[in-house]
Amino acid sequence: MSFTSTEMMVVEAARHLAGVRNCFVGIGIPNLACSLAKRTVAPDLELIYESGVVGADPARLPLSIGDPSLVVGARSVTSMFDLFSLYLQRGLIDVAFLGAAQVDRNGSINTTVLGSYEKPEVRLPGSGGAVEIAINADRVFIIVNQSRRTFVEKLDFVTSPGHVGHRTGSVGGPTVVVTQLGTYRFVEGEMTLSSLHPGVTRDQVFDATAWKVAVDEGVVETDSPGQDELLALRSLDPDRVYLK
Amino acid sequence: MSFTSTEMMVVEAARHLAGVRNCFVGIGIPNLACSLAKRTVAPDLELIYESGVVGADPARLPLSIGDPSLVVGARSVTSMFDLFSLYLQRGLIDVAFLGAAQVDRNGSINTTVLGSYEKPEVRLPGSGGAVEIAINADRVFIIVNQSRRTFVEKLDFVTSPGHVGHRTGSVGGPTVVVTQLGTYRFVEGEMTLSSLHPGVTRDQVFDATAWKVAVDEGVVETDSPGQDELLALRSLDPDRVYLK
Amino acid sequence: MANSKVTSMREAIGSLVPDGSVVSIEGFTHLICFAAGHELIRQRKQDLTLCRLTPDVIADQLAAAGVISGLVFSWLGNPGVGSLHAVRRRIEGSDPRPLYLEEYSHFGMVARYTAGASGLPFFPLRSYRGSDLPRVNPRIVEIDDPYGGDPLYAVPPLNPDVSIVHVQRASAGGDAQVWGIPGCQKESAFAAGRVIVVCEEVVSDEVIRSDPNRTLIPGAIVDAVVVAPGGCHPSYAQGYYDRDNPFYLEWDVISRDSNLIDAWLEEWVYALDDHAAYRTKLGAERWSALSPGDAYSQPVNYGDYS
Amino acid sequence: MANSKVTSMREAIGSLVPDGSVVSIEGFTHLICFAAGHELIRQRKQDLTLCRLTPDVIADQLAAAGVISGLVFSWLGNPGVGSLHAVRRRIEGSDPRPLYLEEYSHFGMVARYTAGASGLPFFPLRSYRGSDLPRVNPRIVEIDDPYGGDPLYAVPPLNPDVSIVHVQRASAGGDAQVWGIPGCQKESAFAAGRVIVVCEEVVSDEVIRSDPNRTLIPGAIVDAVVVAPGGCHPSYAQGYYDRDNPFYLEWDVISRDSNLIDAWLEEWVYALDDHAAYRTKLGAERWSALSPGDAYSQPVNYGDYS
Repeated sequence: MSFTSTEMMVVEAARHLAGVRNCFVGIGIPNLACSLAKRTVAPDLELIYESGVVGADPARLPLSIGDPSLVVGARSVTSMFDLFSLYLQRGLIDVAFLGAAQVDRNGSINTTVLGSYEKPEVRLPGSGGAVEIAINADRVFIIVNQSRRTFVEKLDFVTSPGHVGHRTGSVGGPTVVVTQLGTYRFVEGEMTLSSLHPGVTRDQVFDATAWKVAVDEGVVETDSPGQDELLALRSLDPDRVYLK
Repeated sequence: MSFTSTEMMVVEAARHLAGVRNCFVGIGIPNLACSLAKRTVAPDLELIYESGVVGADPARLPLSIGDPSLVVGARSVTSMFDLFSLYLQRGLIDVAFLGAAQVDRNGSINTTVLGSYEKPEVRLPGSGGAVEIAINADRVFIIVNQSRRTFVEKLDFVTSPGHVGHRTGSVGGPTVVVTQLGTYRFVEGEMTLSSLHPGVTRDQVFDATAWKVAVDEGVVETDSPGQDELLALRSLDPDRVYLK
Repeated sequence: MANSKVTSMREAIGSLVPDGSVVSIEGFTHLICFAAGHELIRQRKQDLTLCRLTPDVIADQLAAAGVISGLVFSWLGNPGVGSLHAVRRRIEGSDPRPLYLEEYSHFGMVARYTAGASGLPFFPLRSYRGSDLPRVNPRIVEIDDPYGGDPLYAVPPLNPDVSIVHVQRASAGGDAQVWGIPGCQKESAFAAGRVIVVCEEVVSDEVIRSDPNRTLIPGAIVDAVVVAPGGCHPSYAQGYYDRDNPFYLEWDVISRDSNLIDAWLEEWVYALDDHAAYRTKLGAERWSALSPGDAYSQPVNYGDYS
Repeated sequence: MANSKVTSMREAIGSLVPDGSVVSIEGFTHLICFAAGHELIRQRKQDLTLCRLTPDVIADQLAAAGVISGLVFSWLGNPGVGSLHAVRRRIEGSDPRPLYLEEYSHFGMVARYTAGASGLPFFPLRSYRGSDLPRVNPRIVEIDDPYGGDPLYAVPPLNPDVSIVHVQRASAGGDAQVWGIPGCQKESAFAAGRVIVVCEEVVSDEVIRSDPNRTLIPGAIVDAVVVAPGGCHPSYAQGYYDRDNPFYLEWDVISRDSNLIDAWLEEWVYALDDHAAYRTKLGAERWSALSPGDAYSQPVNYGDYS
């Protein structure tokens, strides 16, 4: 079966959720990845949303992190204070997904501004919950479209820290980055290419990265999406709202 | 109508609730005083309990601050965190009642131990919420049976502070003490006899106080309980559980 | 009913929100009180500071109408769609006027409301380390753990002059019950100097008192109760109506052009007397398309102890 | 049902509460899990530290049985009746052994659980100034306001090894719903390393999921679910049974004499297999006298958005 690069990203992200108990879900691609994982590698995966929804079981594809269909039939719906305090800061979150307008080699993320903070060229949404998610989730998965505009040498603004000085050893921080080109892990805090998606060359990766990106010695080709994965995914988003 | 000294205390305490919007209620005498006030001088008085019950409307005489009849039909029932944070510490409480095993001339209260803390002669219940109530309620009413054992020169232990150094001016602190002998106000932080209950002499007060108690120049005789007050009160506690 | 606080939106906004006020309008993804936002615009309020975790279309409308001069926030955008173009024009180009920003994260904003609601002078949280946010917002400060652990951060209390809180049902006295996503409706109410409760429907005291655990806001802290069914459109109210997604997409087009915004505001706000007129103008068909089916909670038994 | 955590009290206490544990049993005035307390006694647990705002008759029983060696608390007494005589003998006379006390106020205990539940290294509060409590408990410390206001106090997090939480209804997976007085059931559960949920009844996932705002504790943090109807006697469970006031008065007599306590423990705990036997022994008449009538909450409509 043929597949798009977005489908490859979602399928690859979902695979990394094998064995994960719960996931702090963002809307769009992360939501698809988590829903796919529930149907494949992680049937008991508990979906948690920053809106306060715990154990959602949505009857339709949610269009926002606070979609009413996430609430109906959820296990628990709680205040944001409780969600950020009792779940996130308490250390109960296994995996959280973050997106990025810019990401650097340490997995730090900018979602605040392009240009200077005081006089931005582009005002981006800001942190939302990203900075505390980056600091308190056990593991962070970053999903981002890779280009020299997004994989930058230096962030215009550090919204959410990656593997920077204060992190001790392997505790916390981003562990996986999935782009349309490949998958990255962190080796001593540096983003390192661990697999190339089918048909993608190393040069494509280098061309789409503003720094000289590290490549794992054992870099492999990402497994193509299986038919079961693709069918399950497409049933989740039949109108291809996010699978453009 | 004849009346007991306990009835005099309750009626007198209730009168001081005229115009008060809400009251942090303890069980027993304070509960009777508040319930009586609702039927006389403060019909809109909102009863708030440290158990988290706001706007109780009990169908029977409650036997504890968490009586199930306080919950049924209440306006709101909330966690203790919310009650102490959002109501008490936020400064929403107009009046709170406190009891005491010992009280001193500044209205500081001991409910912790008689004797030393480390080897007490009598271990008392402790603070409960009293210390934060004493500090955060707008006004504190103390109801206590007066004797040289309770009206002491020096507390064995300061559980809840009265008018001590840190209080600036008239903000906070106990404002009224009602005993079976009389009613006291605080003048420059010192407990001062403001009215003597009917039939009580100054000497009785002096005999029942371990320090030389101040007497207001305009000290008066407390009004006897009116028939309406007594009938309303007795209907609240027909079995005389608290009106012994 | 004794002590009714029910009034019109016009009266509530007119008397409780003077120019220059710091105003909180929360509601996370649902219960966003557009009806109050429109009345602020209709009354041509000036120089308001809007406190809101997620300034979205409501903030774009208030910014375009010149009602707000600043935002205290943690995420701004048209959720699921893209940018707030009017807000961006003011931030990026001071067009037509600058917009003052005081920026936190979601947890930071929630912690600020919680401190404000609790009478605390600050709230501690584990966030911000390694982020540039404390550099651009000096009110986010590092603090020590008094027990010798790692330092953490603090944010100051947020005490809006007035909080406008949309809820599903309230008594005439202002006791308010919410279900679905509570967001920080409770904290923003307790933190505020004045509270306007806007509800989908007024219910009897008996309904409220049949389930006191559901009461998020007690009438004691409420200054006015406004009945505005549908008042969250285009956002939603759990159990009452769905989010109007096409509107958010339309707004992306409107918001790119200040002339289109002006025309929209004229047609949908200034030209209308109140939110009831807006509701009527939207039309029965649109409301019908947004109506969910029924899904009732199973009751609980509080017990009759009389 | 998938992932059922339902087990017996014997198994839950046996496997999750080793000797020496720090154990929280909360429940403010109701939902006090005497059934778990009795099982701790029956299994002759040793050297437990009991965390509880209000050590009442349950603490007196645990103290008399030699199960607990310490209390972390804020108010001790037989509520509405008087003293805990077994506890007092241990404190005042080390009779038969001393009892270690770590003493706070209610707000201090609640703040400790909240810090523990929130992953915070301390919790700030406005209390204690002018009180002798910080003098006798050095863990209550003064802290500065980082914004320059008056200093306040802090308490450290409380993270029990295990929390035993009585609730009205739970799913087999441990999602627990409570109504009436919530106390600090939620905070003590999130703060704990392990959680035992004890419920009046197990209900289907569908019941829980019909009202997700009512869920106080998610199954994800629960290690065991024990079904123990009547398990709070002589305290109460809102909607299920009333407080057994005569028992509290009887206990005042029993508790004054250690021989009477021993006899009571023998008859009502050691000689019985489990709480079901205790329930039976109390008798239908006594349970009937404690049964309230019905007072159901009015339902809310979450809406069907499928």
